[in-house]
Amino acid sequence: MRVYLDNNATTKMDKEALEAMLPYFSEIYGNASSMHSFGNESKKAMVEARKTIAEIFGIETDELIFTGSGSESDNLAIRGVAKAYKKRGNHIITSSVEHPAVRNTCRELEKEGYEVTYISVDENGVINLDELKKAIKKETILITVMHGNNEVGSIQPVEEIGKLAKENRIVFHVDAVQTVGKLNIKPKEMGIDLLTFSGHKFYGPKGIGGLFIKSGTRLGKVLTGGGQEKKLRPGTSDVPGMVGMATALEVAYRNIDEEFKREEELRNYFERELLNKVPEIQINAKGAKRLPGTSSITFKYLEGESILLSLNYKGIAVSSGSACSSDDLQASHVLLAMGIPVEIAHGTIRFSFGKYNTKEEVDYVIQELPPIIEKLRMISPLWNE
Amino acid sequence: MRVYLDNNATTKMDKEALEAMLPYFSEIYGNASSMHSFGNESKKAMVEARKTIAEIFGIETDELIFTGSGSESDNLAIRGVAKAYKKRGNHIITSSVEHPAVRNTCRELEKEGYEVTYISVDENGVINLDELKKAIKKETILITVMHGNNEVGSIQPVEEIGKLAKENRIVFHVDAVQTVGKLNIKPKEMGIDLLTFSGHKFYGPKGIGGLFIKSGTRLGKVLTGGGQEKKLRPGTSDVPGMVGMATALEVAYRNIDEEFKREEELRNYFERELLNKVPEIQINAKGAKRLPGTSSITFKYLEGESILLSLNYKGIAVSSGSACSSDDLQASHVLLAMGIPVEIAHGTIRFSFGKYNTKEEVDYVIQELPPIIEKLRMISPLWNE
Amino acid sequence: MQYSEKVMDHFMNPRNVGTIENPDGYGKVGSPSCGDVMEIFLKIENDIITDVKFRTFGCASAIATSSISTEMILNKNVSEALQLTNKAVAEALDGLPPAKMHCSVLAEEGIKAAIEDYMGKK
Amino acid sequence: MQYSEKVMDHFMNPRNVGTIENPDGYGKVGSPSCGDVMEIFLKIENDIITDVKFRTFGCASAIATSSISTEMILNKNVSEALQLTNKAVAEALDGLPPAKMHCSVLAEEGIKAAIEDYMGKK
Ligand SMILES: Cc1ncc(COP(=O)(O)O)c(C=O)c1O
Ligand SMILES: Cc1ncc(COP(=O)(O)O)c(C=O)c1O
Ligand code: FES
Ligand code: FES
Repeated sequence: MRVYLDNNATTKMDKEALEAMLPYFSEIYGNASSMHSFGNESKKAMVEARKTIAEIFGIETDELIFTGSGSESDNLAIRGVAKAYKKRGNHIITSSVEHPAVRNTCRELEKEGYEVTYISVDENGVINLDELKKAIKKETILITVMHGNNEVGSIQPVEEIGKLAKENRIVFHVDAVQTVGKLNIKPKEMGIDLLTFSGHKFYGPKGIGGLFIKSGTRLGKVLTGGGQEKKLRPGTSDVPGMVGMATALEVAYRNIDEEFKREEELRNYFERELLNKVPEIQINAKGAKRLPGTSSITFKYLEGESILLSLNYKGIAVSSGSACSSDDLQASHVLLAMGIPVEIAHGTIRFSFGKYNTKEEVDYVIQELPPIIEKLRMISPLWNE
Repeated sequence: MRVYLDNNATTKMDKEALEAMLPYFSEIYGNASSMHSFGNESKKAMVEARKTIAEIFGIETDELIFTGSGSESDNLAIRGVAKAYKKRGNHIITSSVEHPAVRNTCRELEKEGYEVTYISVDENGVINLDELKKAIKKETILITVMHGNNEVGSIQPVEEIGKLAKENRIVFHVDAVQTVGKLNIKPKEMGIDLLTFSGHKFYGPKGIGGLFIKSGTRLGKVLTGGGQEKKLRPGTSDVPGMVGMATALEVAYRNIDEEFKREEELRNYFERELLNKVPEIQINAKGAKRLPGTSSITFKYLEGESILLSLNYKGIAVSSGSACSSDDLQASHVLLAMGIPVEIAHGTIRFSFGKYNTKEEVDYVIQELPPIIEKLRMISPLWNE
Repeated sequence: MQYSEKVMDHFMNPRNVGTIENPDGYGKVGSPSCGDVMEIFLKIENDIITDVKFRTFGCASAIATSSISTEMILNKNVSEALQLTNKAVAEALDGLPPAKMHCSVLAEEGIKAAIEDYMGKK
Repeated sequence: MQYSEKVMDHFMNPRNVGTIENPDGYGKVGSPSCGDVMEIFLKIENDIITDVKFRTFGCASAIATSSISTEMILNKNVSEALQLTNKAVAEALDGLPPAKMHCSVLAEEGIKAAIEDYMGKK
């Protein structure tokens, strides 16, 4: 049995979305900027895709641009505001649990002379609002806080941050890569000025992302070239990607509440069973409002990579917040920010459920996981010391 | 009959390339950075795609990164060098006939304090080498010159520029978006340090591009985030795009010389016939080494958009270098740089032939075009004044 | 750039194309280097425009606005014709793309120039 | 991160896991907060290692290197065992990913510590 429980990393494309994009590779292939009929057909599809997404978000079509990924949208939003509002100030507020696309971009801006405040989170991975409030100053030009955390699933109080941002006339960017397609999101009602999303996280294609830009929000350019996407994202329009992403979003929002509930129940069932069967584990961010399918579990006395590989041997795909499987061998900054001690952080595994996962699959994992943990703990000098 | 003669804008995807990429949407969909088997399958495909392309270019696999478009590669190359070599100097040399992705990026850098020299071209759209040689100074850190011109097809003497760059220890970037897949290109033998290409120009997918980075060439970051693509292009790997582009390139290089000849003959036949049938026209860049399928023709006394739309009415898709169909209503900087008077530049149409075009299609165009020109000239007050 | 059907109709089948020998009013506006030139010829009897011909160098929108405006002034009194605005012309064509609104000014100016020429001769 | 088959074999089926009561040599290296800890137990007769057990907290590479190095020193003279390098261990595993080479140092250090312990007691 093969069980894919890494839906926060990327997803299997939705069949309907894939079918919708297929004609745009070799049947309707014109350049959307061309004036002829081949171009017009492509342009029509692009306009339609933009409309579909705009309607779901309750925004105007000219408030939406397509980019090449969530990371690119994050960069454009953050660097774009930093550039455009430089004269007004040089202070940026973010959280301490952001995705590298936001975190490392803030770090870069620090090198360029911007000042960045990283707001702490509580033990559930939720940002400390009071601290954020106090961090606001005259020079603050941007607040950038993620919606759903990719590692532990905690959902940030973006509406409340939106209010603070509005009161203080600060641009508010939300990295909603993990929530678009899972939660109802109306950026304008939530006080959001910029919102990042990425196609492949909600069963759409890879290589395409989007950015909501509330009208009136100024952005400096990160990439320069042709006039596409309001001159903010030059390059020949990836029409198949746009169509695929828009269709995937449409499919996701067709029964978003039901699917939320279903995934949440599946996840809760998984956690209940695991707590019963495996001693000395800890469910992270359990006290927070969480993404429905995300379960971050710390297996004490173990190191994540060994669990990951053992599960993989049984056909089960998960990811680890472990230092040993990260590029830089650093323990997850998210877990550390939540106050989890570094030696326990090492033993953390993220199970992320998606729409294709079934109860049978969960039962299989519940059956395979306990002996793996037992065996690995037998090898561990920290177990039963 | 529908005839697509806008292959320089974008191309219809190759069937083999499309088929090769299809499994990577919903069968092999793992994140190439994940450690589990779903991720490994994707990673394998990515490694394979990189190898395919590296072999064709005769470069090492770690000298190649994937990006989201040709424009993005151009930006990364130019901005990247500007940033990394800032301490050494602030002078950049480019040509006056570059694509907006290069041209506007250079313009932006001028605003940021860099000095840019735009080398003129002759009446065939070929760069003046002597002028370039003289422009080199101690502060020159980058020469960025395109290989094949997208509007008129002229091919620049990149090997000779490469020699000059090497002699003067200047980084040399080549925008080869129009030549990759059409000409044999071995960047290292040609003295090139950075080479940009874009999938959709050679029957690959849209939304994916690449950049050859000769080992030892330093690049500052344009986008920041995860560790993908040597930390130079963060974001979840677009594996389907990579596979599609690599396969398209492989297909193109299978019979590249034959196809070059075939397109060139088709294009020459078209131009001969047109010269016979339509008076007062001018073939641009005719004296230059040209891309095989590109034909830029100026129809005197006419304005390009009207020709474009009339041809479109007959099912024929072309593009115009006309001011009236451009975003900013400015006449093509390429044609003006070649010394073509602005009033004639307006009447320029680009016919770009590709591998799917046939002699029958050309005959159809040859039959439909002359009466269109005649009719439009009847309306023109400049004709037979 | 998307044109209305009416624009495309007037562009593909422009009305009143041509010249008039010894016109009562003649106007030529625009310049080749700007990308648009319009030439207009009027036959006028008792201040009524009884015939009109035009030639235009320019984009589809320039040609279409020329064409429809000749229809709009034919059989009209010159003072009425002088009141034709580029906005009215654009509306008669079911609208023009924003970037192309300026092309419709050409027709308005051309007609004005031709009528002024006629007035001057009178 | 791709491991060789040999690494995966030693990780999935580690040899000599466990503890030895009253070992002649005992070593413990690494620290939990660094993400790796190795514990090694030696039974030694006449300077010959006659039994060895280990427990390791760490990644697959740390476990595999621990496992294979216990095999490599079993029935060896302690002075031979002292000469075991992390490079030799990595080679015996058909290589390790570059980022994981440092994990193999753990085994080398663990063995050294245990033998030193034995020497000290002697
Ligand atoms: C010469 C040249 N450079 C760069 C580009 C940009 O490529 P892309 O549209 O894939 O970003 C193009 C095509 O539009 C081109 O023709
Ligand atoms: C919260 C968050 N932000 C940004 C990204 C980046 O998205 P992408 O990989 O599509 O660039 C991801 C996913 O990797 C994410 O989970
Ligand atoms: S124990 Fe952490 S990388 Fe090996
Ligand atoms: S004549 Fe140039 S835009 Fe209309």
